[in-house]
Order: sequence, then structure tokens, then C-alpha cells
Amino acid sequence: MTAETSLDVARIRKDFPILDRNVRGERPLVYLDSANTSQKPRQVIDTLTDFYERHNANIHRATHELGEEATQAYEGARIKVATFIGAADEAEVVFTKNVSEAINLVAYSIGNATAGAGGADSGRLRLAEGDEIVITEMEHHSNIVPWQLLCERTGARLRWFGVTPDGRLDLSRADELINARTRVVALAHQSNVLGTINPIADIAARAHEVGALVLVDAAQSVPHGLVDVRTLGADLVGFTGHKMCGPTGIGVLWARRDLLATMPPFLGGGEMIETVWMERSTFAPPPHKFEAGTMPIAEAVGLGAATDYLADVGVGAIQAHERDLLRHALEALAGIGGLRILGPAEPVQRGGAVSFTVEGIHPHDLSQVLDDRGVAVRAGHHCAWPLHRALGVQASTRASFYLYNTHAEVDALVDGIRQAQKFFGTA
Amino acid sequence: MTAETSLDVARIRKDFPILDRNVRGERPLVYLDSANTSQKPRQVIDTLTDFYERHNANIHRATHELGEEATQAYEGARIKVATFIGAADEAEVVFTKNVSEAINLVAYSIGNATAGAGGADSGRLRLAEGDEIVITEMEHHSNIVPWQLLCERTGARLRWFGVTPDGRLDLSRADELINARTRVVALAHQSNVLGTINPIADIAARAHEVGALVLVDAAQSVPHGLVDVRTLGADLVGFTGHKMCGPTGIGVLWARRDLLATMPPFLGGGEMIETVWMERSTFAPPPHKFEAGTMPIAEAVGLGAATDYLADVGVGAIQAHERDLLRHALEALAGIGGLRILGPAEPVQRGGAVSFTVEGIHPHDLSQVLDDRGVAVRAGHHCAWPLHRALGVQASTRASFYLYNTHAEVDALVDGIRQAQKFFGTA
Amino acid sequence: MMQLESLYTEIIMEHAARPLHAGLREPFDAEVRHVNPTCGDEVTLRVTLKDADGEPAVADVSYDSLGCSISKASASVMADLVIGKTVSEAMTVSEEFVGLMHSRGEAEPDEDVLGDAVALAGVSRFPARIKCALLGWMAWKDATARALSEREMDAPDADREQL
Amino acid sequence: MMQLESLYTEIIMEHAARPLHAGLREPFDAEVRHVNPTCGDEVTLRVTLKDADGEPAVADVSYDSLGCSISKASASVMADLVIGKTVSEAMTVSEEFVGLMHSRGEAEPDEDVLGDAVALAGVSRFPARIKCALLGWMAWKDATARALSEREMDAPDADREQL
Ligand SMILES: Cc1ncc(COP(=O)(O)O)c(C=O)c1O
Ligand SMILES: Cc1ncc(COP(=O)(O)O)c(C=O)c1O
Repeated sequence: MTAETSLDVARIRKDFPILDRNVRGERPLVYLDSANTSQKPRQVIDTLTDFYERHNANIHRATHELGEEATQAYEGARIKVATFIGAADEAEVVFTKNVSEAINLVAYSIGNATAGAGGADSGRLRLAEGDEIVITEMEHHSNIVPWQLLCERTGARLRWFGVTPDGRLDLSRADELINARTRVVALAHQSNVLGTINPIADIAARAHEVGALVLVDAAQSVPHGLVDVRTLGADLVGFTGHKMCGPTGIGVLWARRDLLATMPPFLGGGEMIETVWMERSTFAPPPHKFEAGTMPIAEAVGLGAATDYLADVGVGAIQAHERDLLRHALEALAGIGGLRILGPAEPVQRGGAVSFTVEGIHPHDLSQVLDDRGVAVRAGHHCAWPLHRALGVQASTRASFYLYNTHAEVDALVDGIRQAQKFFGTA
Repeated sequence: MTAETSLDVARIRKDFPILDRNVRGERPLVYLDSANTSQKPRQVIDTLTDFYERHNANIHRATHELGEEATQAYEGARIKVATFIGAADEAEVVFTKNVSEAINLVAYSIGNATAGAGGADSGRLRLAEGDEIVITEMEHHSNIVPWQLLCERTGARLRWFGVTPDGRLDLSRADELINARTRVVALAHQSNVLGTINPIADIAARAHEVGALVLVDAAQSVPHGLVDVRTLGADLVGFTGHKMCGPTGIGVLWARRDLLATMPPFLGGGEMIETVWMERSTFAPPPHKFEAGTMPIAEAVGLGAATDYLADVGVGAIQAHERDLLRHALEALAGIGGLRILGPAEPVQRGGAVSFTVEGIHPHDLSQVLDDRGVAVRAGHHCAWPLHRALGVQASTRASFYLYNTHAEVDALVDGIRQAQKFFGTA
Repeated sequence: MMQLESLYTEIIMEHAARPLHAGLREPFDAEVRHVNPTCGDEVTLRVTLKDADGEPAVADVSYDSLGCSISKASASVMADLVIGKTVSEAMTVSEEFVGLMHSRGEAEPDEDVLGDAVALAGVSRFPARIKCALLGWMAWKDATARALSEREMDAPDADREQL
Repeated sequence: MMQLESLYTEIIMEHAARPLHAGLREPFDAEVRHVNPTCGDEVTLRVTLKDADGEPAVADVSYDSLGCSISKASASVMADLVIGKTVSEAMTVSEEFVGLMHSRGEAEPDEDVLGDAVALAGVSRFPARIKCALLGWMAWKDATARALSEREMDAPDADREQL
């Protein structure tokens, strides 16, 4: 409760126009699907409108005043994002369309180095027969499939950490899994299903011992202000704008400048070049080397507005509030018969996404009943099919919390689940 | 003049909030840089706002009402875009972040097929030693660099059509250039520098004779309603939302369904899969196979609003209006001493982008003088460096017209050029 | 709860609780496995065809379904509807059902054709659930197409014999 | 035209029309070629160093520049400023100039340090042109760094001799 008062959730909710909506006719919206995509504050929506109504132009190319303004807005957003994650230098921030692209960028850049691109500078990135890439069983498909495709192209071998029954990484075989053949370790900072926060620093220390690069999928942690790239331990960090109050169509890859400098380009096109001849081209320094064509300009500017918004509210207050909601949710859900929480049942080293199964009710049916009451959750495997298989469940229902959620909304979820049990005659 | 009256440009201009702006203090904006990026009508901006304020949710994943609405808006936009370009089926429309990504998607998909992805179905796409890819010297960097990178990875050979001094493709060696070794012919429908419209059907006929695929970069022709994919002759067509009144961050790849079905995936991640195991994955049918992760949802919806807008105004009327502006501009510019128009000097088989040099004044200096008078043009090589080299100029100034431009704005350009000649003492 | 009850009708709840023709039986002419990529629901389905006056007909449909009430009920309804019909009759029913699902709640379903499947009409107002309702039907269509093409390959080719 | 005249000052126009120290001369210690990727402007630049009381100093800067008035004038001003200075003095001037360019029109340029380069102060209010103004300076910095490292490699290594 303390956190709720310290954050002034009522005031925050006023910033999010969609929270005034009714759904299914009369029901006030109870939005508990922020791990899927977050809602957008007026400050971000207004920034987009203002950009298109007053400053819209292409960037880096135009010598006119609109072009100057648009370029400054875009590059200004890069600085804001860099500050939000503690980057030493905004040139370490590469804009992409989402975190999936950011991860693919890294995988393709490594693949291109393996195919000979980038010359001697990129030698460290080159994969050889027998090299290994390590992921985990709790990854989002976006941090699985790019590596499968890379392994398919290069002959490298994909290996992975398993998960324990209580939804933590099984680190018992870490020293065998991460070995001299390991070239990349890619894992989520926070699981989008379990909420589990993984011990990145420890795993990165082991990976760095053997000379492997560490990529962290921070899609679920940056939105909660949990990432400081100076201390995280990762070499590469990806995240996505739409989950952190920003627009769709924008994501970020962060990496140290020297690493970006050695990575061969991924997408080719306008703006990522230095000179172009028909025979060959040379490329711009990072970050522009990885930003081909007209970028999601308004979207980057919108993401800058989102980091401003989160920083203004205060990431400490947001975290405290979410912890409070999570504690309340875990307690309340534990009181429902037949409900099994996937992942850590205690609010320790876990964030505000709670997935669960309810005996006798399929997640689609459960979420349908919840939706009928205005409660929006996600049902299915949440793009983490292998994790569900590992936990022995076919699908689950997930509620996820963000700065604008309230205790009353958690209670609406709990009531809805009980109602569903009545409706389907399982309780 | 007829066209100007038939289009009611004054009414159209009211739809574009930015056109009310003053720049450099007091100067009304004269925006002649639409080939770089177009301005956005209120209808598109309002669609974005409405999406974020009322319907924002992730798509294809959510069982709640917002999720249904967002999915319908996104897939509805796909239908609108398909209709705008005459596609037989909306499943032929793949959303990307821009046309640069669309072209890279094709190049990487071919590269992945070459590396063995896609199995027997993708055999036709596989490149072998000695295979050739043909582009042209008038391409935008975004239709050059992806092919250079593909050739670098696969050992295929890049070849190209030259340009004639008057800015047309030199087709004299077409039969030698497009031969039995040719696997892909990639070229612009309309040059972003010269305005030249290339004879796609003829070139495609030749390419199809030898079994090559034809990719058309339609970034500069779709915005003017010039593309009907049923008659164009191309197998693959790319274009970009921000040049056609749509938001930034959204582009399109069109291809026939059977071709998309045989292309191996490009980006891996959520939503493009059918099933995922740790060991391997299977993929969704097109178009979703190529749409990894959370797509630019609001941006696609905004692009749908843009095609609605263009269709409502009427592409015939837009084309007539632009032709009228172009004729006026070509005539007026021809009257300026020392001004050389690059590309066709007659308004035949060319669109409304006019690039030129002015003796004794560097394009940056010229555009600076124009900017000082509120006239926004582009100066440089317009991401077509090889073309400038071929024409023997280092850089040029480009004015480009769209539905909202007027004769008076063309006159302001002409006055500005004369003023620059006075300012720099060259006339 | 009005909307909810129009989706989870009594007939649906009954089919979901006690699905007809469930289980995998032998012999069969074709077997397929279909999944719903969003939720991981899956159905394994077998089709056995027979000859009915020279026309192929559905002798049996057996299946094993892992999924929500809607997908379970829909598979049950489907099996009960198509078994005993000629393949071409059953395809007509299937097309009618697909049409109903895409009708956004606007169609007047024909109970003579669709039988218990009319109880699934409410699904058409919930786009996210249409895939659930179609899972079994699509599996049946796929399995039947495979069974038919096997028969064609096995059958003596009438045309060729005439040559 | 107020803004325009604050950019194209008389001094700039004069340097652009008759650039000082232009042309490529021999001998030289290092040569570089820099381009501005947006417009294709380029400069080829040579640096010759000399010894001034044991310190490296700029003996000559010669260049061939293809570009706009701003980039031409800036190269001319730069060459005239650095020739004759010690490398370390010249680097200070260069840093001062880079700072001026990024000042968004807010800096009070020091004419004692920057000489004619103060006439380029207006460029800092036009972000798209900063690269034009910096092209020659960056080339000079790069060439000088190369010339210095060549000298180091050639020079007898004092430390090692003492061993
Ligand atoms: C002909 C042509 N092709 C490709 C592009 C690249 O478009 P985008 O930057 O949106 O990817 C452009 C415009 O910049 C263009 O004019
Ligand atoms: C942990 C994690 N990684 C990756 C993603 C993919 O993000 P996007 O779809 O924005 O690329 C998500 C969310 O969907 C996620 O939760």
C-alpha cells in the first residue's frame, strides 16, 4: 500500500487515455497485459503528433530547417535512451524496429563475419565448426529462432540451460555448458512468462572467462528501469519500445562502441554507408552503420519521450509499486484452489509478470471469462513454447503489471478467476 | 492549371498541418522534398492517435477485446494496402520497417536458401558460383548495398545497366546483361534522382525468359499510385510508407504467394513460427513467416489510413496534378542560365522529382539560400552516388512534388535559384 | 455475462465435457496433426473413408484433442456431423461452417446443414477464438484430402486402361 | 536574409573564392582523403611536419578540396591557421574550432586563437552544415596523427637505446 500512495497511481492513470475505456460494452478496462505491450501516456502520443504536425522531415540528409529539427529530435532521442540505460556514449545505441530485429542483427552480423565480411577486425566474431552458442529454455522465441537460423547457416551448435521446476535457470551444469567452444551466450534478463530475473553478472563472468560474448534480452527489464549497462555485465543488450510506454516500431540494440565497430553491417542501404561504388561500399561508423534506410524516426522520438516519462515518474517508485502489486497478486492467487503459479512464488528476484494454470480450465477459456469482465490478460505459450514444454504445461494465463495498475485491478483478476471456476463448474 | 483546379489543392493543403508552418522565422514553408519523405495528412495522424488512445494492444496473441481490435486494424491495413497496389490477395503483402528492409529481406532470404535453408522448395532461389545479379547504375543505395553484401556472402557476381547521358537506362546491352546466369534483376520503377520511369515490363519479360526473378524498388512510384502489381511484371515489389503520406517505420514487400511460400524466413522470432522446439522450429505461412516479433502495428494501421487518403483524393487526379507541376517546373527551370537538369528534360516517362546543378553554386550552398527563403529541397547525392558519378556530377539539388504542392511553390523555387545566383555572384 | 453465454452455449459445454467420437481408432486412411501456433493447442486426427455408391464417404473420424472448450466442442460436433456423409456433402458442411465462423456474428446459420455446429455461431464474434473452432475442421479437411489422394494413387486408372 | 549573411560572411566568401594554400604539394609526410557521406564532398589533404626546438610543428598543409563554400573556406582558414604552429598548438586551435562548431551559435569565439575561423561561427547554427566546416579539419587531424606515428616509428627509440 505504501508504494501505491508514494506513486500517486490515480494521477498516473490520467496520463493514459486508454485506461478510461470501457470494453465489452460496459466494463471498465483492467489492463493486465503490459508484458505483451504497454499502454502509452499522453506525453508520448502528443510527441508523435507534434513531430508529424510540426517537424516531420527525413534526417541526416536534409539541409532545410525541418530536416535539422527532425535530425535533432531523432539524435536527441538516442541521447535520452542512452541516459536511461546508463550508456557511456549515445553512439552505443542502435535503433531497430523491435528487440527481435536487434537480436537478429547480432546473429546476422556474426553470420556475415563468418562468411568473411568485416575483414580482420571481425575475426573475433567468426564462427568455426564445433563452436557453440548457448541460450536457455526460458527464452522468448525471439531469442531462440535467430540462433537456430544462425546455427543452421554456419554449422555452429546450439546448446541451452534448462529450468528448474520452480522456474529458475538450472545452473548446475554451467561450467560444462559454457566452455572453450562457447562463442555467444544469449539469455533473457527477466523471463516474460515466469518473471524470473536471471543472474546475468554471474553468467557473464563465466562467459567472459572463456571469451564468449553475452547478449541479454532485456525486453522485460528495461521497461521497469532495471538495466544499467555499466553494471549488468552484458556485451550486447536488446530491448523494445512498445513495452516501455513507447510507440510500436522501435527497438534498441546497445553494445560497447568497440564491439559495434568490429561487427560487420547487417541491413544495407541508404544512411549506413560512407561511400558507395557499384563494385563495393564502405560503411559509416556505429551506430549509423546499423541503421539502413529511413529509420523509424517519429518512433525513436516517441521512445525518447517514453524514457523521459519513466524517468520523471521515477524508476525507483515504479519498481516499488510493481513489487507491491506483485506481492499482493502472489498472495491472492495462492488462495485460489487448483491454481498453480509457474515460476517463483515469492517476490524475490522476479518481476511483475505472473503466469499460472487453473485446473480444469483451459487458458483460452479462462481469459475469455476475464475479458468478459474487462480484465485483459494473455493466454497461450506467450512465445515461450519450449519453456511451457519444460514445465509440463501446454499453455498458461499471464497477468502482468506496470506503473498504472492498482490493487483493485489485481482483485478484479482474482474475482474473475473464481468466477470462471464457477462458470466452468470446477469449483 | 486544369489539374490544379480539378484537384482542389487548397482543400488538400488544409489536411496537412505542417504546411501552415513558418520556417526560419517568418517564411511560410515551401516543402519540395517529398521524394525524401512526404508530409502527413491529419487523417493519418488522427488514426495513430486513435489507435494509441483507444485500441492499442499486441496483435495475434491476445484474447481480449483490445487485442481483437488491434489485430483487426492491423490486418485491415494489410487489405487496404493490397487493394491500393492491386494485389490478388492480402497474404501477398508483408510489412517491413521500410523499403530498405524489404529489399534486404529478399537478399537475405536468397542468401539463406543458398546456405541450405528452406529445403527443396527453396531450390530455385539458391545461388551457385557464377550466378549473376543485375541492378542498375541509377539505383538508390538501398537497392545496391544489399546485393553487394549478398554477392560478398555467396560469391555471386553483381552486374548493372548503365545510364545514358539523358538519364535513361542504357538498354543496348540488355540481352547480354540478362543472360542464362542471371538469377535476380533488381531495379527502381522510378528514379529518385532523375524521375525516370523505367520500362519494367520489357525488362521483366527478358528476365523471365532466362528464369530470373525481378524485384522492383517502387519507393518512388507507389506514392503516386503508379503501381498495379498485376500488370507491372515484377515478381517482388518493395515500397515505403513515409513517402506516401504514411508514418515512418513501415514498409512493404509484395510478392506472389507461391514465391513467398518458397522463400526461407529472414528474421526469426515471435509470431513468424508455427512450432518451436529448442532443436528446431517450423514456420507460419506467408505473410506472417516474414513478420518476426511485434510489428510496427500502429504504423501499419497508419499506412492503411494513408492509402485510404490517397484513394479518396484519387490517384488519377494526383497524377494529373503532379504532371502539371512537373511541366511547369521543367519549363521554368529551363529558363535559368547555368542550370542543368539531370535526367529527362521532357515530362514523358518521368515523375515529379527534378534534380539539377547550377553552375558555380554547390548544391549545399544553393539549398541553404532556398532554405533561407522557406523552400525545402534536398542537396547531395540523394543516396545515389554511383548515378551522380555516372552523370559526371558530384552532387545535385532536387525538388520533388506531391499532391499538396502548387504552381506558386514552383515559382518560389525558381525565384530562390535566381536569388542564389545573385548572392553568389554567378549571374 | 450475456456475451459469454452466447459463446459458451449449453451444447458447447456438453460437447466439450463429453466429446463424441473422441480417441484414436484403427484402421485409418490418413492421419494429421495440426497445431494452433498462438496457444499450442493441438489435434491429432484420423480419417477412414468408405465407398458409398461409387462416391467416397466418411466411414470414421477419430481424434485426440488438446485444447480449450471451443476447440474440443468443435471437433466433437464436426466428427458427429461428417461421419456417414459422402465426402462432397461433408465438404459442403465444412465450407458452410467456415463461412459461419467468418461472419462476425451476422450470419443466420442453417441448422439443417450445421446441426449442433450452429451452437458455435457465437465464436464468430470473437476473432481470436475462430482458430480454436476451426482447428478440428481444418485437420479433417487436410486428412481427407490426403486420404483421397492415396485412394487415387491406389485406384486403377480408368483412363489409362482405355488406351 | 539576415541568417544567410551570418553564415556566408564576407571572409568566408573570400576564402571560398580564393582558398589559401590550396593544391597538392610534395614532399609530404602523410596524405588522407576524407568524404562527407551526405553530399559526396571530399578533400585530399597532405601534411608535412618539421622539427621546432624538438617539438613537431606543421611545415605545410596542402589540399585539394571538392565541396561547398563552407567546406572550401574552412579548409583554407584551417591551413592558414595551422601552418607554422607546433602540432600541439595547432591541435588546441582545432579543438577550439570543433567546440565552436558544436556551440549552436552560443559561443563567444576567441579571435586571438581562431583568427579568420571566427567568421565560420555562424555555421554552428546550421547543424546540417557542421560536417562541411569540419571536413578539412578532420582530415588535417587524421593526416597529422598518421605523420606523427610514422615519425615515431622512424625515430630512434630513446628508451630502448638506454637499455
Ligand atoms: C528509389 C528509392 N529506393 C529506396 C529508398 C529507401 O527508402 P527507405 O529509406 O524508406 O528504406 C528511397 C528513399 O529513400 C528511394 O527513393
Ligand atoms: C523477453 C522477451 N524477448 C523478446 C520479446 C520480443 O519483443 P518484440 O516483439 O518487441 O521484438 C518479448 C516480447 O514480445 C519478450 O518478452
